[in-house]
Amino acid sequence: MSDGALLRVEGLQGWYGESHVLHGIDFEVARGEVVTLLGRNGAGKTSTLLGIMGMLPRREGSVVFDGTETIAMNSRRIARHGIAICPEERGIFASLNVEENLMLPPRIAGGGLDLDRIYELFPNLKERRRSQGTKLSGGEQQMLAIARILRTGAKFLLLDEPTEGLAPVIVKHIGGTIAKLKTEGFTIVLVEQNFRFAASVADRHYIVQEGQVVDMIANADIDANTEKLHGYLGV
Amino acid sequence: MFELLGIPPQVLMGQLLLGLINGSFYAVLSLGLAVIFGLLNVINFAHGALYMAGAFVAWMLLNYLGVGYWPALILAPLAVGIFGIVLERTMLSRLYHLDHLYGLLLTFGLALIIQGLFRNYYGISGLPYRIPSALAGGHNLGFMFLPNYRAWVIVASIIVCFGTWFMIEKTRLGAYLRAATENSALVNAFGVNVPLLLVLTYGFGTALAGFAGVLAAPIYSVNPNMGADLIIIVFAVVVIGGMGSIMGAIVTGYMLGIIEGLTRVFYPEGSSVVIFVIMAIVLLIKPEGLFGRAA
Amino acid sequence: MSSEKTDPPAAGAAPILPPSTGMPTLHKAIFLVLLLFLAGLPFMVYPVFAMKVMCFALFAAAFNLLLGFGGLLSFGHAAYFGGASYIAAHAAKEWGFTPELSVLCGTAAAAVLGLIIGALSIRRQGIYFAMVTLAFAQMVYFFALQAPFTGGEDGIQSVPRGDLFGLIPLENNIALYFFVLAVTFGGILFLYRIVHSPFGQVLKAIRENEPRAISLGYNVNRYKLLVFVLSATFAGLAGATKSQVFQLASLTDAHWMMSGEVVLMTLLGGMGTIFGPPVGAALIVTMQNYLATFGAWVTVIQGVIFVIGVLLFREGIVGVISRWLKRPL
Amino acid sequence: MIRKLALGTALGALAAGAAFAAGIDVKLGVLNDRSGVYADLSGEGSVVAARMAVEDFKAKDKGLNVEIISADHQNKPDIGSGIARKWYDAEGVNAILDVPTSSVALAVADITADANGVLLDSGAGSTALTREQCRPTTIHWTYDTAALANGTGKALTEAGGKKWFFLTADYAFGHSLEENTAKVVEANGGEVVGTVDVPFPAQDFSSFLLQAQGSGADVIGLANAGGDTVNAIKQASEFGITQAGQKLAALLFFITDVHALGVQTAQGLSLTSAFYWDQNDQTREWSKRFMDKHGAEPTMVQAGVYSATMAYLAAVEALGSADDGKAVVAKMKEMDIDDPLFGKVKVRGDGRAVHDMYLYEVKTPGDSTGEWDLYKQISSISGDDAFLPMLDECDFTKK
Repeated sequence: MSDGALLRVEGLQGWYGESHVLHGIDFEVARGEVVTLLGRNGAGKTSTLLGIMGMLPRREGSVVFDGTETIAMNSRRIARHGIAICPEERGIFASLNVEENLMLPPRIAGGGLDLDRIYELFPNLKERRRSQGTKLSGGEQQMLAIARILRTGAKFLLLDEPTEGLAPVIVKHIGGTIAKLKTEGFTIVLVEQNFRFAASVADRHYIVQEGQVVDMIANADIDANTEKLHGYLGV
Repeated sequence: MFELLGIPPQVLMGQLLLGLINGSFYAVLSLGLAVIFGLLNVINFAHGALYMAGAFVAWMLLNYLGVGYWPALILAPLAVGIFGIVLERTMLSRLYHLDHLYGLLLTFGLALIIQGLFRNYYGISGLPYRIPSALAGGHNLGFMFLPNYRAWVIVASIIVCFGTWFMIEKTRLGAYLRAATENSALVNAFGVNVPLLLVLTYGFGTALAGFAGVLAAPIYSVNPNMGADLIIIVFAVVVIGGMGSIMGAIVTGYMLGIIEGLTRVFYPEGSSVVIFVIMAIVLLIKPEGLFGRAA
Repeated sequence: MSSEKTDPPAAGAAPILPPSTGMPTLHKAIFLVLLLFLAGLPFMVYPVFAMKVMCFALFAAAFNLLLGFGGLLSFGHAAYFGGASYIAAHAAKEWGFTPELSVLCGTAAAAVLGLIIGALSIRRQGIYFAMVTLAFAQMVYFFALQAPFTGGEDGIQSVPRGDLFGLIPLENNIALYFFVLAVTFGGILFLYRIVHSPFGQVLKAIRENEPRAISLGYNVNRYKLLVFVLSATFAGLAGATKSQVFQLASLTDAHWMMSGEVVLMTLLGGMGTIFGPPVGAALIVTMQNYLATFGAWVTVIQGVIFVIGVLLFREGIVGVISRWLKRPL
Repeated sequence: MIRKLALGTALGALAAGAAFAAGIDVKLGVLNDRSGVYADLSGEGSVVAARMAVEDFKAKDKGLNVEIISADHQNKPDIGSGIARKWYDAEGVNAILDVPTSSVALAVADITADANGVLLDSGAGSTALTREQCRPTTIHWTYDTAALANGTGKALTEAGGKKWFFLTADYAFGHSLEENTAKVVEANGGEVVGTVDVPFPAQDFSSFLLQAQGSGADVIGLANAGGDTVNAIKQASEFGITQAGQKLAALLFFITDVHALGVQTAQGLSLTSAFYWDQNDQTREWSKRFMDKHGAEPTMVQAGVYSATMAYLAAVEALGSADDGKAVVAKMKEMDIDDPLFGKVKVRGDGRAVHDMYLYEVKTPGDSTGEWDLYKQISSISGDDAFLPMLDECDFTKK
């Protein structure tokens, strides 16, 4: 697996100003995989995504994406290499309408979905294309946040808690979407609190504690490790 | 025929129109200030000095190169905008991660330098700049004589304000700007060149100041101090409209021009302070400004 | 626009002293050396110049109480400085008050003005607070321009220096100098006490985390108002004293450029430090004094210093020294 | 202190020694606006004029060691009085020259009286310098608001401009200029139909001009100065006010202002001045030398600095010392002065230098043959008609 890794993170450290949040994250993701980062609040999951994306004010270590070391790059260049993020709390822009939000991230590679295809996948968005982005329901906003990075042509997606605060039926829909993306060849790193949801979509799970990866559990082994997982997550 | 507080309606009409003309300058200047503040979070205290520089560049184009008013209307803002870009790249961009205050102080220092240099080389009494011949003369509107040039000022400012509004609210580039105003880190992480947006925005904002300067050159004395006191008035306009609100800056600019104009009729001595009285009232009642989103 | 961004900056690198009853030895030593130096100063330099420096030092220190320790950027402090200078000049000239009473009168006026403006302004934050204070200061300026007793453009001129306590004539520059020294040095010491009192600690807590201070049960607005009034009062004391030194109250003192100048002095010296603002004031006043012969170049030179200061020495002179020494100054 | 004293004594001894060998030490301070609105009409040009006076007086040959220093008072009374005080107290200045801006001049006049120096004011306009605040050490050389009113105000009223409307800069100088002119207008059978107080400084005068236009006045009196006047005239022309028959009276107007406006806009304006470079051979010769050094024609203020300095040096030479300011001024009041630029000048007991004033009109573009060929003389006004009569309590020659 390690030779085919699309992303390899080694010894990633990160800081917000004075506070040291990542203390050496190590993990890797193979092409076509869906991987989750699990952990308690404040363990450093979101910071890890931001670290990969180059959005932390300061980071050290190694983040190799598709054979390229990106640790010295800024987030704009990293994005141009084919990584797209769907941030925590979705990052929908209030001053843009739905379509403007959709069109915002520039295309960085061929093969992105075009607008018609996106509206086909998410018909709600088409109906409300002229509405202000933040006037949508939470579920619609989440769809919008995922949809807009599908347009860019990036094949590697970072999704930060896409199910947070959403109704079960919508969570299910999102699960379906992720599964579909996987079949279309997308590679996805998912930060999740919702362990059940994670188990339904992911191939492997990394456990993050206090800014470090402390364990990895393959989805196939998950039933055997329920106790351990509960211990990590404090369920 | 009725009279309002002893002022005949014709006179009032005339004064309203004059207020609108002054408001045109406020609108263009405060628009530039608001655009810059919106995206860069910088209170551009050099705005008045750049307005002055715009007028001077127009004068220099005419006197050194023989370039007339119409080309200067494009070239002078361009020159001022490029100067702004240099300032942004070399200095301002180092301050974005800091508090507003530092941007304000830096640009205040820059304003002193720019004004001081022009004062040293061109003296203080001002330089003549003629109204372009196509706009000389005027029309009698019945209630007042409206010089053609003043009419042009209104038209030009409305075109520029509307154009800027359209660009920001209705175009792709404008969507980048609005999004970057809300969350520039995320926009950058989508692969949009935010630093480039910032520098272009500053360049554009300063070019607007330069444009206002060229507009002003034929009617006001072109002198190094012409922007010095204007800056705090224009800044007050931006605050009243709502910091960073494009529409707020434009509408408030015209509106305050008119209010100031009326004050000049009823209480001329007070016309220099009326804007601040309004600013105090607005901030105490509606702190985010008339058109601002609540923070 | 997020709320952190609109808050005035925290006090740079210089940490605040822990609350203590006594003054640390270093500060005691500095104050003592300073006092000795100032006592000898009028025999070395031109006394009126030295007095001007001291008045601005107190002004900057008063402003710093609000900005550096209260975290509130006022852009209208000229109102108290200039307002007090007018009242003090008027009291001395028209009512024949003795110098100390005139100064007291001006200071009291500044306190009242500070109370009114402060009560209206402190509910606003960041840049909005700065703009409200600017707006009120513009109104004070307008009043100074229009009111019959202020003499408009001429200001109040030929203010008699009078006899201190009705006894000691201040006509002599040296006598006046020691009066000014007592007032300004005393003022700065008093400000120092305020900063290092329990009140100063609460201010620090508010500046660093206002919501937490509220949750701890502090009436934040009352503290803010109090620090605002104190700052205005001492700014007034400085302005009133200046009017006695120059025998003049003029529009310059109330103009918005004066509000800008005091921000500059404070930042140049080191915001949130004890000794920084007076150092900044001394530097700016000296610069204006010695550069006066350069004519129009003064503004250029001043601008360059601004720019360099903002780009390279944001902590201010004393802030940088304090970091080197790893001791708060 | 001891060191300083010792140094001072040593220097004093040195200076005294030098004085015996080479004559009298005189230190002149040119205090004016070098960066603000009056920088062009006074500023460096006044320093140039003072230096020319020292040269032309042949001070060195007559045993006078004259040193000239200068500073910027920024039009602020506190800055100006600070500098003046320092000059007298710490730098041994004997006389202060120029001092435009009335508020600063009045402050400096007081300090000068206290220090027993001499104030040779050329730049300021306030009549208070020789009236309400007259001092035995003040000489007011070039012009004052009354003279301007008596020149422009009287001429225009007599020429049929009976109804006046004033645009007054809303500060002391503007009000005093308005008041003086209004008196002259009324004394000559005119009336004031309205005034508007314009905040100072202002850029846009259109609103006020419109009020003036609506008032039906024959003459719009501009009781302001510098950039304000320039802007007001520029805009009056734009709004067709002068074309419609109303006359503008720029009550205080300098050649640098006319130059800034250009004859196209300024043509036909009446103005009062004590000096114009193209008046006679002597003024032309002097102005040419001035032009070579300074790059612009001299204003009446700069010419006044020259001529006041000449008279001052003559008085110092006659007295043999510059130390007692009061005595030097008294001496100047005794002298009969025949000045190359101002002609016959008499310094009155109150310190008012009385000389002829002139009424000019700005030439039309057709008449103007060069960049600085700007004025046409209409009449001359004798000094006694131009300036206010002396107040008894201000006649220091009687005391």
